[in-house]
Amino acid sequence: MSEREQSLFDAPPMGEQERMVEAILFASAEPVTLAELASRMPHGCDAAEAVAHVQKRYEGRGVRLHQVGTAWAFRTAPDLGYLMQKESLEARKLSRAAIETLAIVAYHQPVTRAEIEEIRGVAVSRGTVDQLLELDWIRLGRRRMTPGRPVTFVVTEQFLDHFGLESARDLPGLKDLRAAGLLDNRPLPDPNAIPSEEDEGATDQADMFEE
Amino acid sequence: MSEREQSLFDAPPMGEQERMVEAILFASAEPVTLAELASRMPHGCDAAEAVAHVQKRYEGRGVRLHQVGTAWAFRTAPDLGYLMQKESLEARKLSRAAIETLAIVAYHQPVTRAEIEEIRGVAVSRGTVDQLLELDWIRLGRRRMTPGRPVTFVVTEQFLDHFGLESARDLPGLKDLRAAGLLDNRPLPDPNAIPSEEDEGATDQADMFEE
Amino acid sequence: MAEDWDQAERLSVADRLAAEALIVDVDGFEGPLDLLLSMSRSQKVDLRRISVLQLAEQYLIFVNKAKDLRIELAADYLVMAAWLAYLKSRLLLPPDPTDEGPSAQEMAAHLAFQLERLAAMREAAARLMARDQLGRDFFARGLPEDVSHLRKVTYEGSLIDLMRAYARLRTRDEFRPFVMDRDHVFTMEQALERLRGMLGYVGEWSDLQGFLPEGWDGTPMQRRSALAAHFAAVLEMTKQGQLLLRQGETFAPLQIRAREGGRG
Repeated sequence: MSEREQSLFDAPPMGEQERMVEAILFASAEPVTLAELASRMPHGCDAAEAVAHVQKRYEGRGVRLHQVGTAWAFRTAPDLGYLMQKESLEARKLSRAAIETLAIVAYHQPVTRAEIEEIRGVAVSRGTVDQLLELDWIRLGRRRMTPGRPVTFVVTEQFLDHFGLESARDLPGLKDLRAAGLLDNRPLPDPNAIPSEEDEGATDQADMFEE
Repeated sequence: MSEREQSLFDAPPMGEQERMVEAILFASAEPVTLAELASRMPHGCDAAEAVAHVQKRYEGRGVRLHQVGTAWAFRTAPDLGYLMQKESLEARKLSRAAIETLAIVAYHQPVTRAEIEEIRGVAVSRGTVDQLLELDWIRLGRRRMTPGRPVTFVVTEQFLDHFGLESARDLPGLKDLRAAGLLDNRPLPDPNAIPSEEDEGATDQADMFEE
Repeated sequence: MAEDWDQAERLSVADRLAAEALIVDVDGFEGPLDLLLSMSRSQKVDLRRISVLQLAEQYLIFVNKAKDLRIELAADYLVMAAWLAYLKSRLLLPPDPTDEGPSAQEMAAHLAFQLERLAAMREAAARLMARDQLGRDFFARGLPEDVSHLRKVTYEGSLIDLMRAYARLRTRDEFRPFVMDRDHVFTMEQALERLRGMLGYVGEWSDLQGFLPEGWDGTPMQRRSALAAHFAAVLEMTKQGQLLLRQGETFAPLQIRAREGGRG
C-alpha cells in the first residue's frame, strides 16, 4: 500500500514517514502540532497516520507518545517516574487558593474572576491568578459578552501537557460533575439576597485585573 | 534467561529493564554512562545488556541509541537530519543597481569597475558587486593591462545557466532590444528612471523597481 | 492563605477538634463559605440534605464566640452571619404570601448547592493534583535537538529584467530627469516675480484676469495653473501690504490695485 501511495502522491513509504515522526518528536521537548509535523515532512506525507502508527509502536514502552490538544509529544512512561529523581524539578508549591482556582478554571472554563469568587466564596487574590498565568497553566480567554465585558480564563496546552491530558474534556470526573449539575452557572435565586459585600468586591477586582 | 536472572538477583525482567533504559536516556539532558544507568536502575539489573537490547530495537528507526565515549544518548538518525531544519525560502528581486551592474558586465565583459561606473553614471557600491560575486553570477576576469592594472569582471556559467543563455554572445543586441520595444524612442517619464539616486538607496529602488 | 492542600484534608479528620479549630483562627478558613463547608462536614450528611438551619445556627454561634474572644472577624464573615441570621428567621417563620423574592427554602437550597459545588471543586482539584505530572512523574525529552531555522534567500532576475536594465542604461540620455512633468504648471514664485515687475502699472483697480501671462490660455490646465498661481501671489502681496484686493460679490472678477505708499 505504501508503494501505491508513493506512486500516487510521490510520498515516502509509511515506514519512512514513521521514522520522520519519531525523529521530529524525539528532538523536541515541546509538543509538536500535526500542522508543524506536516510542514516539516516531505510533500505528500500523512502526518496524522504516521503519528497513529508511531503511537501504537510505543505502546507499553519506556517512552510514549502523548496527545496534547492538536499536538504530540514523547513523554516517559509515568510508572518509571521513580527512576527520574535526577530530572525531577523542584515543583513550586502551589497554595491551596491557587490549586482550587486552577481546578475551577479547568472545569468551568471559560470562567470569569467573579465566577471563581462565587464558587470559592472568597476573593481571588491577584497573586494567585498571576502565579497560574506565570506557570502558563491558564490564560485569558474571550471577554464575556455581559455588562462590563469581564475577561475569562481558560487553561492552556501547557496545562494539558503538565497533567497528561489530551484535552480539557479528559479532566477526571468531568462527566459526573456535569451530570450532577455542579458545573452549572446557577445564579443566586435573588440578586438582592446576595451578601452585597462579596458582590461589590468581585466587580472591583475584575476591574483591577483588567488594568 | 531473564527469568533466571530475576530469580537470582530479584531483578526486573529484561523487557522492563529496556523500558527503564529508554526512559532514563530519553529524559536525561546529557549522555548517561553505563555506570550511572546501573546506579539508577533497581538492584540486579544488567544495564549493559539492556542498552544492547534497546540499541538493537532502535536500529533503523528515526532515532538511534548513540554511544558517546562510555555514555549513551538518543540521537536523530543521521539521514533524517534535514528534518531538523525549518527552511523558509525567500525569493527577492535584485536591486536595480545590481541588475544594471550585471547587465553591464554581461554586455561589456570583461569590464572594469570604472567602466561600469562610467556607463551607469554613478558609483558602484561594493555591496552590489559582492552580491553578484556571491550569487556566482559574475567573477573576476583578467586584470586590464592599463595603468593601475584594474581587475575586470566577467559573467559566469551560473549566470548563463540562470538566464537561459548558451553564451554571453547570445545576449540580445541593441537592435533586438529596439525590436522588442525596449529601446524605443522616449520611454515614458517615470520616477523609476531617475538616475540621480545612488546605490545606497538600492533597497528602496528595488522596491520601486519591482513595480 | 498559605495553608496547603493536605491541611484541608486533615481538617475533616480532625472533626472532634472542629469546635476549637473554628474559634482559633478565622484566617485558617478561606472565607465564610469555606467555614460553612467545614461545619457542614461535621454534620456528616449528604450536602444536598444538609440542614441549613443547623448550619446557620452553628455559624452564628461561631461568630459570637469569636466576638467574645475578640477575634477580629473579616467583613465578609459578618455579612454572611447577617445573611444567615436573616435566612434563619425566614426559615423559622411561616412564609409571607406578599413576599416576592425567592422563598427561604430556595435560598437555603442555593446555599446547599454552593457548598456542594465548592466541595466538588475541592475534590476535583485534589484529583487533578494527584494525576501524574510532567517533570514529576513523567518527563519530557531531556536533550532536545534544536531545529535550525534556515532562511534561504534566492535572488531572481530574468533575461528580460537584464535587457530592460541595459536598455535603460543605453537610452538614458533621452531620459528627462523630472519627477513631475511641469510643462503646464505656473508656479507661485513665477507669478510673484511677474507681478512685482508690473506693480508700478497698477494704479487703478484692474481685473486680475488682465494680468495673466500670454500663452497660458491654451489648455484649461494652463489657464487654471496660471490663475491659481497669480491668485496666490496676489494674496501674498496683499498680505505684505503691496497690493489691495477686492471682489464685488461672490464669483465677481477679482480686482487689484497697488497700495499707495506701500510699494516695496
